Amino acid sequence: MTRVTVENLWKSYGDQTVLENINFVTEPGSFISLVGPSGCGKSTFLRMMLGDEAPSKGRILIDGVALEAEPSPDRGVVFQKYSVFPHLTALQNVMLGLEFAGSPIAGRLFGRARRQARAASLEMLQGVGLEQSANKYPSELSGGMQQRLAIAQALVKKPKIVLLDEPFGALDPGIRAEVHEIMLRLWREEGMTIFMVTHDLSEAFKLGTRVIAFDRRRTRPEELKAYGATVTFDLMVDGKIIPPRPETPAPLAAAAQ
Amino acid sequence: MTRVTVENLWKSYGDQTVLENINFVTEPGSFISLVGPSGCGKSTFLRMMLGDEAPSKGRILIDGVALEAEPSPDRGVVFQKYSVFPHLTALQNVMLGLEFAGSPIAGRLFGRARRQARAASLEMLQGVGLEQSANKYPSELSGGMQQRLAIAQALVKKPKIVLLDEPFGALDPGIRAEVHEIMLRLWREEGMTIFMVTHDLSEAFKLGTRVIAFDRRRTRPEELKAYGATVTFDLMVDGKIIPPRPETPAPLAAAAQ
Amino acid sequence: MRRLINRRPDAVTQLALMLLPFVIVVICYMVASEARLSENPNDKLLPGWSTIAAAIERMAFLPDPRTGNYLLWSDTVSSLTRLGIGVAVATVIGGIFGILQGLVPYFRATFNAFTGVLSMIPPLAVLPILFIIFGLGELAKVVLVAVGITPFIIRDLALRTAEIPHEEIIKAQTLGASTWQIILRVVVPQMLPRLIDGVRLSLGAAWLFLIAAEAIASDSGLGYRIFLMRRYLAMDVILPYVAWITILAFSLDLALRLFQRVAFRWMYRGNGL
Amino acid sequence: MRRLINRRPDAVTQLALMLLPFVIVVICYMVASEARLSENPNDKLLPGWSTIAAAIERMAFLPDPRTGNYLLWSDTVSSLTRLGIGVAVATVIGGIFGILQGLVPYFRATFNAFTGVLSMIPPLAVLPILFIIFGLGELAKVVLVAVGITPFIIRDLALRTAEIPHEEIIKAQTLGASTWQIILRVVVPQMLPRLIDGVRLSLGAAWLFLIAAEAIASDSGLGYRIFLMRRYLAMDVILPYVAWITILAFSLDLALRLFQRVAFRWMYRGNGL
Amino acid sequence: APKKDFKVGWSIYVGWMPWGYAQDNGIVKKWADKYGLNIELVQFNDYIEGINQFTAGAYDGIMSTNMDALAIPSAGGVDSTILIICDYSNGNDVIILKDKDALEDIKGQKVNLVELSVSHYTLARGLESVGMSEKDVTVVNTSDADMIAAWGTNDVTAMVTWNPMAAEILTGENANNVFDSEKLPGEIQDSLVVNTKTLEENPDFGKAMTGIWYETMALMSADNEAAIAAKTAMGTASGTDLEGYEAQLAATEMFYTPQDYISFAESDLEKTTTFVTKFLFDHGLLGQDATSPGYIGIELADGKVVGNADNVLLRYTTEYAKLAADGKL
Ligand SMILES: Nc1ncnc2c1ncn2[C@@H]1O[C@H](COP(=O)(O)OP(=O)(O)OP(=O)(O)O)[C@@H](O)[C@H]1O
Ligand SMILES: Nc1ncnc2c1ncn2[C@@H]1O[C@H](COP(=O)(O)OP(=O)(O)OP(=O)(O)O)[C@@H](O)[C@H]1O
Ligand SMILES: [Mg+2]
Ligand SMILES: [Mg+2]
Repeated sequence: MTRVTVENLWKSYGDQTVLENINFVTEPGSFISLVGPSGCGKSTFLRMMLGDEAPSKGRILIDGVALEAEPSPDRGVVFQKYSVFPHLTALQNVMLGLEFAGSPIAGRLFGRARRQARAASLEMLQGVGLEQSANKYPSELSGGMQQRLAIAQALVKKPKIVLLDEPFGALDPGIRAEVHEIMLRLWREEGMTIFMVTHDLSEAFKLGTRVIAFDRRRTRPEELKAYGATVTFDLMVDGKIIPPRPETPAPLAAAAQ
Repeated sequence: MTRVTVENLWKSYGDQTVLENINFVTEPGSFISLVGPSGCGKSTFLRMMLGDEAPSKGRILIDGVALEAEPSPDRGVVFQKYSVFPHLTALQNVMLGLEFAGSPIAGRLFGRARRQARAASLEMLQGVGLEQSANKYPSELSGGMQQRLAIAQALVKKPKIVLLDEPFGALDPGIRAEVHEIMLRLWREEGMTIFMVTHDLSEAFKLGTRVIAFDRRRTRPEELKAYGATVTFDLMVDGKIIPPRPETPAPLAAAAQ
Repeated sequence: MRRLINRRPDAVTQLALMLLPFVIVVICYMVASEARLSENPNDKLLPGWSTIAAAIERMAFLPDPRTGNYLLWSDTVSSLTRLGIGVAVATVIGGIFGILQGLVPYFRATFNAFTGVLSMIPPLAVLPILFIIFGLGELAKVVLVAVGITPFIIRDLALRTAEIPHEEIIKAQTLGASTWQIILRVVVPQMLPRLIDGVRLSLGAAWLFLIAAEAIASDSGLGYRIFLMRRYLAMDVILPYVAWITILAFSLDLALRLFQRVAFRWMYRGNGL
Repeated sequence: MRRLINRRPDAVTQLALMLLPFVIVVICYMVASEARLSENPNDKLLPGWSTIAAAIERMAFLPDPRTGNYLLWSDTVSSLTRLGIGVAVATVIGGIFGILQGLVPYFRATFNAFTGVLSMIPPLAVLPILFIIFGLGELAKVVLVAVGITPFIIRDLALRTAEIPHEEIIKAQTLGASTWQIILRVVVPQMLPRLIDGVRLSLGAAWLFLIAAEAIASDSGLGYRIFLMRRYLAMDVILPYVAWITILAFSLDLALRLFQRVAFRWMYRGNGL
Repeated sequence: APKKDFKVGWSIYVGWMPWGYAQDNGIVKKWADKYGLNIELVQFNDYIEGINQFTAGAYDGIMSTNMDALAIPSAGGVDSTILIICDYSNGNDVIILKDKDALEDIKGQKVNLVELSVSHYTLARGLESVGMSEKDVTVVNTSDADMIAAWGTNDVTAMVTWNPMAAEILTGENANNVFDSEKLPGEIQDSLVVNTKTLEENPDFGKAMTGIWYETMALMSADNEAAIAAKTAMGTASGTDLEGYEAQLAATEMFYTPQDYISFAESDLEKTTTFVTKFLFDHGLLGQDATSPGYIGIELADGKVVGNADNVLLRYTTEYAKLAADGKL
C-alpha cells in the first residue's frame, strides 16, 4: 500500500508559473480525481508524478522516499491518446511490459517464460473484456477498446500508482460507463493508488474517493504570469457520489490528515 | 422559411448498407438534433444533405425542390474540426463568403464593397463574441472560439439550412454552454432550419425542437451488411428539455405530421 | 453544371485520359523523327522505330560478339548490384543514425549539425575525392550511391523518429523499458516502414549517382553504356536504355511499396474505428 | 543513473558535441595531408592549409590574369543565376501542376501517371536530347535544372494538396466558392509554404543537375570550375569551391526557411490552444 | 616482400585499344605469369580520372598523353616515366568549323573543346600557325562525351575534338577540317606512363608491359586473318566497327615495333617538348611555383635534360624497348 506526499510543489516554465505551492498526502489505496480548468496544470502535475518533468521547487515522496526522476514501472500511466503501441497486437501490447522485465537484451521472451507471460496477459485482457480481440492491432479496435487495452497494459505490471490523464474523454457515454466499472473493479482488486485527471465532474465524483481541484486564485491579467494554480478544493468522497460544491473549498489542512 | 423532406432515403457503400429507408419532413424553422451510435450514418446523412454524397435511393427535397447535387451557399455547415481556414484571420474567415459572392474572378473585394463586407463581418463576429479577436489566426484561438468563428462564418451567408456535425464535441462544459446560448439566439433571430449531430443526449434535448435517432434495427452479425440504420425514434421537444426515453420510440408516422 | 472540382471521370474516361499524354509524346516523337529522317536518313538523334527495334534486339537478345554476353542483361545485373548494395548500405547506416539522432539527445547534439552540413555537399563535386579514396572498382560506385543518399535518409528518419508521440516513449518507460529496449521494441518496428519511405524517396537520387559513377569509371552497367553510346550519339541504344531504367526504377518503387504493405500490416489494418 | 534517452546535454556540452565531428574531420584531414606532403611536397591530392589559402586568395581576391575577372565571384554569379532561374521555373510549373493535380479529378486522371513516369527518368541520361532541343547555351542548363526537379515538386505538391481536409473544400463551397475561387483563396495560400518546402527538398538535386550541366558545356560557373580543375587534380581549388557550394546551399535553405516564417505567419502563430 | 600486384589504367582511344584486346585475349596474363606478377588492366570511362588516380598513387601505370603526364603527375610531384610511346596523333585531333573552310575564319567564334586537353593544345598551335592567339576566340569547355550531340546544336560553330568523335562529325556536310594534328607530327604522344620509383624497384613490371605491348602490336600489324579479327574486336570495343577503326588508325602513327619507337624517342624531341611546356606554363598548369616553362625538368631518352635539371619529374626511356628489340624479354 502506497502513500503519496506532495510537499510545497511549484512548477514554472521560464517566468510563467504554472503550479504554485501544492501540498497534500494521500491515504494508501486512494482513487484521486484531479479536476480544474483547461491549462491549469493537471497534466503538468501528472508529468511530475511520472518523473518526466522535474518540479521547480518542492518534492513528491512515495512512501516517504523521493520519487525516481524518470518514469519507472512502479508508476503506470494511461493517456487520452497514443497510449498503446500501434505496431503490436492487443496481446503483444500487454505482454510488452513482461518481456521488458524478463529479457533485458532481446526485449523478447521465448519458450516457457513466454508462455507464462502470454497466459498472464491473456488473463489481463480477459479482465478488460478483450480476450476476443487479442490478435487485433489497435487501429482495428474502437476507442473504448483501445483505452481498455491501455489499462490492461499498464496494470499487468502491477504498479503501485496509476496515473490517468483524461483517459475516458474520447469515449461515448455508454462505453464510458462500462470502462468505469472495469476500472473500479481492477482498482479494488489490486489495491493501488490512482490519480485520474478528468474534465467531467460527475465522473470525478463517481470514481474518486477524493476529488482535488486545481485553479488559479488570482486571475487579473497582470498577475497571470507570476501566480500559478494551486489546490482550490479538496473533498473526501467516501465511495459514494456527492455532487460538486465548488463554492465551499475544504481547507488544505483537512485533506492532509 | 424552409421545409426539408426526406423521402425513402437509402445509402450504401459497395454492398454495405449504411442508411435504410429514412423518411421525415421538417417544419420550417426547426432545430433538429440527430443522435445515434457511432458509425450509424449520421455524418453520411449530413453529407447527403450537403450534396457531397449522392443517395443510393430516394431523395431529399428542400421546399419541394430536389436539392442541388453539390454544396451551395443555401446550406451552411460547421464541422467538428477543420471548419475554419487556418491561413485567414477571424475577420478574413467571415468575410470570405461575402467576397466569393461579390468577386467571381479575383475572389477579393476592394473599396466600398470591401468596407461593407467588413462591417457586416465585424457585426457577425460581435454576435459570437469574437470582436476582440478579429485579427487573430485560428491557431491563436481556443477550441471554443474556433467553433464560434465557424458559426459566424457559416451564418454570414444567411443559409436556409445549417448543418452541424458534432460541433461542440471538443469543448469543455463551461464553454459549451456559452456557445449553446449563442447558437440558440442566432437560430431564433435568423429563422433558419438547423440539423445538428451530437453524441450528447442532454445537448440534443436542450437545443433541438425535435430529436431524431438513427440506429440499426437488426444487429445479428450476418445481417450487418445488408441492413442499415434507420429512424428508431423521433420526438418533438417543444423548446423544453425532456429527458431521453429510448425505450419508447415514437412511431415514424407521428413525426411526419 | 457542377463545379469542375466535383466532377469525376468514369473508369473508361480515366484510362483514356491517363494514356493521353503518353500518346501525345509518342506522336510528337514520331513526327519529329520523321521530319529529321526525311532530311537526313542517317540522322542519329531521333531514330525510327525499326532502328530502335534493331538496337533492342542487338543489345538484349543477341550475344555481344566480343564478350559473348547479352549486353542489356549484363549491364542491368551490374547496375542493379551496385545500386542494391549502395542503397542497402545507406539504409542500414541511415536507419541507425536516423533513429539514434531522433531519439537520443546526446547523439542528436553531436550529429545533427554534421549530417545537416553533409547533406548540403553536392556529391558530384566531391566525386574526384571519393574516387581517390575508394579507388575505381565497384567499391567507389557503391560508395558514391551510399554517400549520396545517406544524409537524406538520416535526416528524414531522424525527423520521423522525433515525431513518435512522446506519450509512447513515456509509456514504454513506465513498462520498465531501458533505452535499448525502447529502440528495439518500440522505435525500430515503427520506423522500418518510414525508413522504406525514405529509401523510396531517395531512389531517384541513387540512380543519378549510379549513372554518374558509371560514367566515369566502369566497364559495364546501364550508365556506362549510355555514356559510351553518347560519344557516338547512338540514340537508338540510349532511348531503350533510358526507358529500361525508367521501368526498373518504377518496379523497384512498386516492389518497396508492396513489401511495406505485406510486412507492416499494422499500418494498413482498420482505420481507427 | 537515468536512461540515456532522458539525459540532455547542457548548452556548453551541446556546443562542444556539435563541433566534435567537424573537428575530427579537420584533424583527420590534417594528419592525412601532413603524411602525404611529407612524402611528396608537391602532392596535389590533400594540399596543406597554406596552399589552400593561396588558392582562395587567387580565386576570390585577385583578378584572373586572362580575363580580369575575380573567378570565384563570377563563377558564383553564373551558377546562382542558372540555379535561380531553373528553380523559379520549376517552382511555377510545379506549383500550377501540383495544385491542379491534387485538386481537380480530371486533371489528376490525365497527368498523375505521366508525372509519375517522368519523375523516374534519370535526366542525366537524356541530356543529349535536351542539348539538341535547347542548344548548348544558358538555356540548356536552366532547362536541365528545371526538368530535373519539376516532377518531384509536382508530385510532392499534389500529395500535399490532396491532404487539405475535405471539410475545408466543402466549407468553401457552402460559402459559394467556384473552383477558381477555391484555388485562389483556399488552396494556393495554404500550398505556398508547402511549395517552399518542396523547393527546399529539391534544392540538393537542383545543385546536382546544375553541376552536371556545367560539367558538360560551359565557360563559367562553380561546377565548370570544379570539373576543369579536376583535370589537373587541383584540390587546393576544388576543396574551397566545394565548401563554398555547401555554404551557398545552406544559406539558400536558410533564406527559404526564414522567408516562410515571415511570409506565412499563420503557420507559426499560437499552437492551437 | 617485393611487389607482385600491379594495376594499370587505360581508356578508350584508338592507340590504346590493343591494351584492352591484350587483356581479353590472355596476352597480359601470359606475360605477367612469365615474370611471376599479377597485372590488372583497368578501363577508365573517364580518361582524366585515370590520370588522377595514377597521380594519387592508386595505379602503377596509366595511358596518358605526354602533355597530361607533365601537367598532372609531374606537376603534382610524382616522378613519372614514359615507358612506351604507343603512337602519336597524326590527324586524330581536329579543328572543325561549321560552314567555313579556313582556319582564319575561327576569329571571334566560340570554340567548344575539352579545356586544357590536347584539343586545347591543338587549338593553341593552330592559332599560332596563322598568327592568332587564344585571345581571338572564346573557349567553351565541353565534355568529350557530348561533342557529337553538341555539334548538332545551332550554338556550336567551331569545335576541337579527337577521333572517333571528329570522324563522326566530319561526315556531316557542313563540317570542315581546317587544321589537324597531321601538321603537328610527334607533338601529341600517347604513351604508357609509369611511376619511376615503381619501375626502378620492379624492372620486371616494365619488361612485362613492354612484352605485352609488342606482342599485341605484332599480332595486329600482321597481314592476316588474326590481325583482322583483332582489329575488329578493338573496333567493336571502342563502339565502332572494323572500317571505322581502320579509319581512325589512318590518322594515327602507331609504333608497331620497338625499333619505330626507339628511333622516334631518340630523335630530337627537345623542340616538341618546348612547345608543350610553353603551352602548359601559359595556362598555369605547371603548378603555382612554376616560374618558367622549364620549371619541370624532362629527361630525354638519351639522358639529356630539357629545363630544370634539379627538378626532373618526367623521363623518357627506351631501355625496355631495346630489350624487346633484342628479343631479351
Ligand atoms: N513544455 C512546456 N513549456 C512551456 N509551457 C508549458 C509546457 N507544458 C505546459 N505548459 C503550460 O503549462 C500550463 C499547464 O499545462 P497543462 O497541459 O498541464 O494543463 P492541463 O491542466 O493539463 O490542461 P488541459 O485540461 O487542457 O489538458 C499551460 O499554460 C501550458 O501552456
Ligand atoms: N466513403 C466511404 N466509403 C465506405 N464506407 C464509408 C464511407 N464513409 C462512411 N462509411 C461507412 O459508413 C458508416 C457510417 O459512417 P458515418 O461517418 O456516417 O457515421 P457517424 O454516424 O457519423 O459516426 P460517428 O458518430 O462516429 O461520427 C460507417 O460504417 C463507415 O465506415
Ligand atoms: Mg492536460
Ligand atoms: Mg460522424
